[in-house]
Amino acid sequence: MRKLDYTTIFFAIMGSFLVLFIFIPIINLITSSDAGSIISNLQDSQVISSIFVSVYSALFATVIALLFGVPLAYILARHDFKGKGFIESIIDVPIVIPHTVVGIALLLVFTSNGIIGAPLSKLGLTFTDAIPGIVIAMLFVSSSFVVNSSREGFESIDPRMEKVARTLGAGTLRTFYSISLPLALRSIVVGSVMCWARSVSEFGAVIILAYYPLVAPTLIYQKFVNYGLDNATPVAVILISICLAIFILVRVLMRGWRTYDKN
Amino acid sequence: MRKLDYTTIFFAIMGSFLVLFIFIPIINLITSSDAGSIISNLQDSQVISSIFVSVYSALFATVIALLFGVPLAYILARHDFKGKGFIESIIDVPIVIPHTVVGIALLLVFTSNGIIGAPLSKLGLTFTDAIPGIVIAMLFVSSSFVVNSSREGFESIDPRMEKVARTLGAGTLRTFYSISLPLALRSIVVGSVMCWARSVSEFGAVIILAYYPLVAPTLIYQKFVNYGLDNATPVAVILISICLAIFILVRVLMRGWRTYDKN
Amino acid sequence: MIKIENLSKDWKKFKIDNISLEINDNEYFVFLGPSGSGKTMLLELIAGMWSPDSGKVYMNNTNVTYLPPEKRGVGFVYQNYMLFPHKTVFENIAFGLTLRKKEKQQIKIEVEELMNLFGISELSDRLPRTLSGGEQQRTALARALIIHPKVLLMDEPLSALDRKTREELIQEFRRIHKKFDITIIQVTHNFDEALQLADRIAILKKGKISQVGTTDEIFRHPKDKFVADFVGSENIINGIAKEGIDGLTIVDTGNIKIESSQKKIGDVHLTIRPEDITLSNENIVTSARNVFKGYIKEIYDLGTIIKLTVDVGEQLILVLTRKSFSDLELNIGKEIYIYFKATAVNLF
Amino acid sequence: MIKIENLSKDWKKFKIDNISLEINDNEYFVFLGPSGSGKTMLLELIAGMWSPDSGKVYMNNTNVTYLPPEKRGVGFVYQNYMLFPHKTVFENIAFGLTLRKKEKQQIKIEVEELMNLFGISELSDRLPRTLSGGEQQRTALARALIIHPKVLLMDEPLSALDRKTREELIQEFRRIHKKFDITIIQVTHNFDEALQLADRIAILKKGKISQVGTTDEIFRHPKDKFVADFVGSENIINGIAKEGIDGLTIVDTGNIKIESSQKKIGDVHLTIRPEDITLSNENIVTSARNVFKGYIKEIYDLGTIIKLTVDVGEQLILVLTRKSFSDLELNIGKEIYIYFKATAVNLF
Repeated sequence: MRKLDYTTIFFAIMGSFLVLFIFIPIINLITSSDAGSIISNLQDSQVISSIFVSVYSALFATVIALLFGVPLAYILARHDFKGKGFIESIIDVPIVIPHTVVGIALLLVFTSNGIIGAPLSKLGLTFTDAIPGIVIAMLFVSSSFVVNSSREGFESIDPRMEKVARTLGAGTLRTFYSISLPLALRSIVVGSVMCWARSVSEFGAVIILAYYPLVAPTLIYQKFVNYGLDNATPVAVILISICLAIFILVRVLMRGWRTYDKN
Repeated sequence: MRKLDYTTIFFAIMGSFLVLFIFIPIINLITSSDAGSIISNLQDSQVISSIFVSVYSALFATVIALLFGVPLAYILARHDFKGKGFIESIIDVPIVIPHTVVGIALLLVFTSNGIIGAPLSKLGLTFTDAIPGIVIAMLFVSSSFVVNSSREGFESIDPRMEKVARTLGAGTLRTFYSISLPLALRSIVVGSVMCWARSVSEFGAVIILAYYPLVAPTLIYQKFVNYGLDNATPVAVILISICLAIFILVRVLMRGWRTYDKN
Repeated sequence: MIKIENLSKDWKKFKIDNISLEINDNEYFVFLGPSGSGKTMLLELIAGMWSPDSGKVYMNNTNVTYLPPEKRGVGFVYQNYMLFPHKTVFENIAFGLTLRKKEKQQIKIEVEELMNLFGISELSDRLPRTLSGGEQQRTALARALIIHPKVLLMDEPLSALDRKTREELIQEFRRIHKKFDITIIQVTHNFDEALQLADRIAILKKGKISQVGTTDEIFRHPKDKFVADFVGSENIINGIAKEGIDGLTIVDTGNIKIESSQKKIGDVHLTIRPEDITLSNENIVTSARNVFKGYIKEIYDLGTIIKLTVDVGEQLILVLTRKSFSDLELNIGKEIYIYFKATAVNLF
Repeated sequence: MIKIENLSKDWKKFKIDNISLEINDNEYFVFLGPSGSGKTMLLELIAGMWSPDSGKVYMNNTNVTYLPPEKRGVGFVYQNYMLFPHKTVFENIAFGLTLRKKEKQQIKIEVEELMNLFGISELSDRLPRTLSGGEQQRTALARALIIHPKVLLMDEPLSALDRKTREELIQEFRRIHKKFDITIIQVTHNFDEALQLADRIAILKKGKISQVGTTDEIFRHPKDKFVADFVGSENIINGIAKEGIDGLTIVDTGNIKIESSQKKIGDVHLTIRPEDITLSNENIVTSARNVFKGYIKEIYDLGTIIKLTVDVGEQLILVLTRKSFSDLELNIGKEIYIYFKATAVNLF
């Protein structure tokens, strides 16, 4: 096609508005705080502990999502069954539920007299204002990333490759971990990182289940409400830097990941 | 393959934990409120107006996302250029930024003395504690749904089909709206609905830019903090019902949407 | 011996409809059919990759219908090779032995022996995506054969390859069949392939078997119009058959009368293979019962051979070599005579 | 007339490397090459779907190098039809006219005329996905022809079709070529197709043209080993050429001496088309300069024809019809004589 026709130029201009709309606030934020206030915040034990709670809880949520999500993804990729559409919907539905509604829904179930919270509280596991509460809030909003990305990974593997492995003497489980899992690993890792990042980003659901222990997004909100924008900004800069660093690291890693051409 | 081997059964059991973890809180929430309190909330003008603000602002954000996002998606689907990976990253990055950080970042730029807010405030457009603020918060977190889904739609159209249209006498723009757009419409609609739902669900970014006018998620939070769980639950039930209704409606519509087999 | 009894399976748009069949030990058996005829599913049913809706599969008189593929000891080769892309050629071939927990040294010996056999030793450490189609298919063959299966199943193993590699692999298949003391069942949509390789052929149509027989039986005596079309019988004519003299049948096509040595009465189709028709400039006397005068209507240059359409009342197609063609000085409109024997006329 | 001058384009793994070429008005021209030879890109460059890196394209002496496709007035037909899936057959064919803002009634008349021509009138209101491959390709042809292009470009238009439909469409192509007073440029990887359709053929290899010529020139006198391999010359032998008697060249292959009417000295390849070799049970006298005694080494039953490998010092392949094969009572190991003329020996 011609390289520069008017339609393409017009489309490019329209598109760049959206790109700038996202890009400018991020760059502006990162460059808005002076080094001094960032360093003093990095020495603030409340800031450090809130970031630690965020990172740690999100990691925990991701591990749980992997444990249950990868088998589910494999089932969805390989089997057709009645009610499959229903299960797919269930996995996707957290994206469209308002975050504070998620918090309310989880709180109702996981309080010490909720239908799941009650038996678990007898085992000494409490969710309100505790790390487990943060983890389940994160898990609820982010597990779909692991399931959907892993599923795409499994679906990109020709099932006939697994069938050949079977004829060579591998059982279902052996076929899964020696053929399917290694080939889908890249997609699973991508999904995990998105799951982790989405977990760190959650605020509405977490704040209802567990205002304390403070996660980083809650701390930023608290600082903003109590001391104003200037006070909240340095923490926001620190948190966005961590998120962007992870995001960029993953993109770079993924680009270098050895991909296998489909045969 | 054998229908019931142990691996499959084990995977299914693991997977169903995750499904139940999402399903139970939602069902529990929907069935937790009595009809009386829901009806009285539906007659509460504050509830109605907050839902209206949510729905209306989300719709507005979606229209803007479509206006700028669809051309961008088409460019990304059809052209290779330097910096393409960078632009793709920019579009995806809002997913991983914590919601309150988004709020801080947008507030810095869109206050009446921010780099974008200042010129616009002279035109009479204010963002803090106003509908425009809610809309940009929503747009920031949700526009990627429109871009990525539309792009997938365009990518599934064989470019050779557009090339044939060109040889028959259609210019680039004509080819776009008579061939590419109709064929990608399904994906664009799916992306729009996800964009709208994600907009409604946003809480952290909205609350920082505009606590008032109250959106529904903020109202739920306010009721929860001020009057407790029992008081917040009916509003949560109303909001989740709206979201689920839209979600189910779209799934049903999409299933009936006439799809064209790829040639 | 493989015995299939009333096998049925209906899944999405694929279907196997009550197939019964026996395949002998060490036979080279080919399923031939157009796409959508269910031939791949039939092969996968034999391998145990599906449960049939009904029916049974026996191998060596054992009912294996519900045995999973890993317990059947069959080798499988797909059209698109289906090599494990994250494993080297060596690891791909060794896979079956690794599962059997053989000693490393023993595995190395056996894999190298097979790589030698297929001339792929120097590819040992390469990943599949760096190989050509032919190299990949040789690796896939070696991978399937290393477990010494009694049965080798191949699903369109030549369709993704270019003409030259295809001909090389046809030689390999023949060699394997002799060397390995193995039953080979191959699926293809290409009749020429089947003709070059098969001991027996089964023609599949919409999940049912239309005809089973040796290549010659199917080639010369297609049982119905579908088979005749599929094996490329270009001269298919309708007519009414009556008893003739000398025990022959006379078919009246409306325009000409053709004699056949096969016995049939009433509405029939008849086929004559193009290469069974002789052409001459003069009306010479031969032993052929069918002689017609006509003219050349169309000439197709197919390179190695020339195809003619001759109008003798009915339009018949015949082929000759480029050499005969120029010796006879043929051109469009030229009057000629054609001859064919009554035994060359197949009725159905 | 289409004139291509020093055209080059390098994009991802595809490449066109300094191609110059002239295609005459009303010519049926075929680009023949293996996949990856850049033939589709060349066609798309002619259609204006790419900007070349360098070089020019002329149509009727006008430089169209930077004209967008919608201004070139060429028709394009792809292998996978590329019908607009959301439009009916009628709407697909009418598309070009609708763009030209013709009156509805006029469009209806023209579309129906073309649908009649291709025998697809009754499909008018159907969506493309409900059609067979042949029907889709006919629709695509009608869609391209309705704007009465001076040039029709076709990219592997027969590759996705089964044998029978392919032969039908070859007839259609011939008919269109005669009826529409049009230049057709077709791309294919299948030599038989080219042979049946082309006035001239260009052989492409890695973005360069290896040879251009009439079908006969390319078939009988391939210019190098690549072309010879590609057009299926199976008898390719190396040897040393010396001057012989009667103005002939003698090629010593090391095992036998072959005479050729072409003049060349030194290291050469020679090709002999299998159908140019005659076979006899006796040493009869003919005008053929090359006569060798040998034995039959291999027999391949290809259905319509039989292919033999004969060992006369060198191994030569020859073909004969099934009928000649049985008349001569041939079998493996049998001693026979082969003959071919010096003019049948191509040197390069």
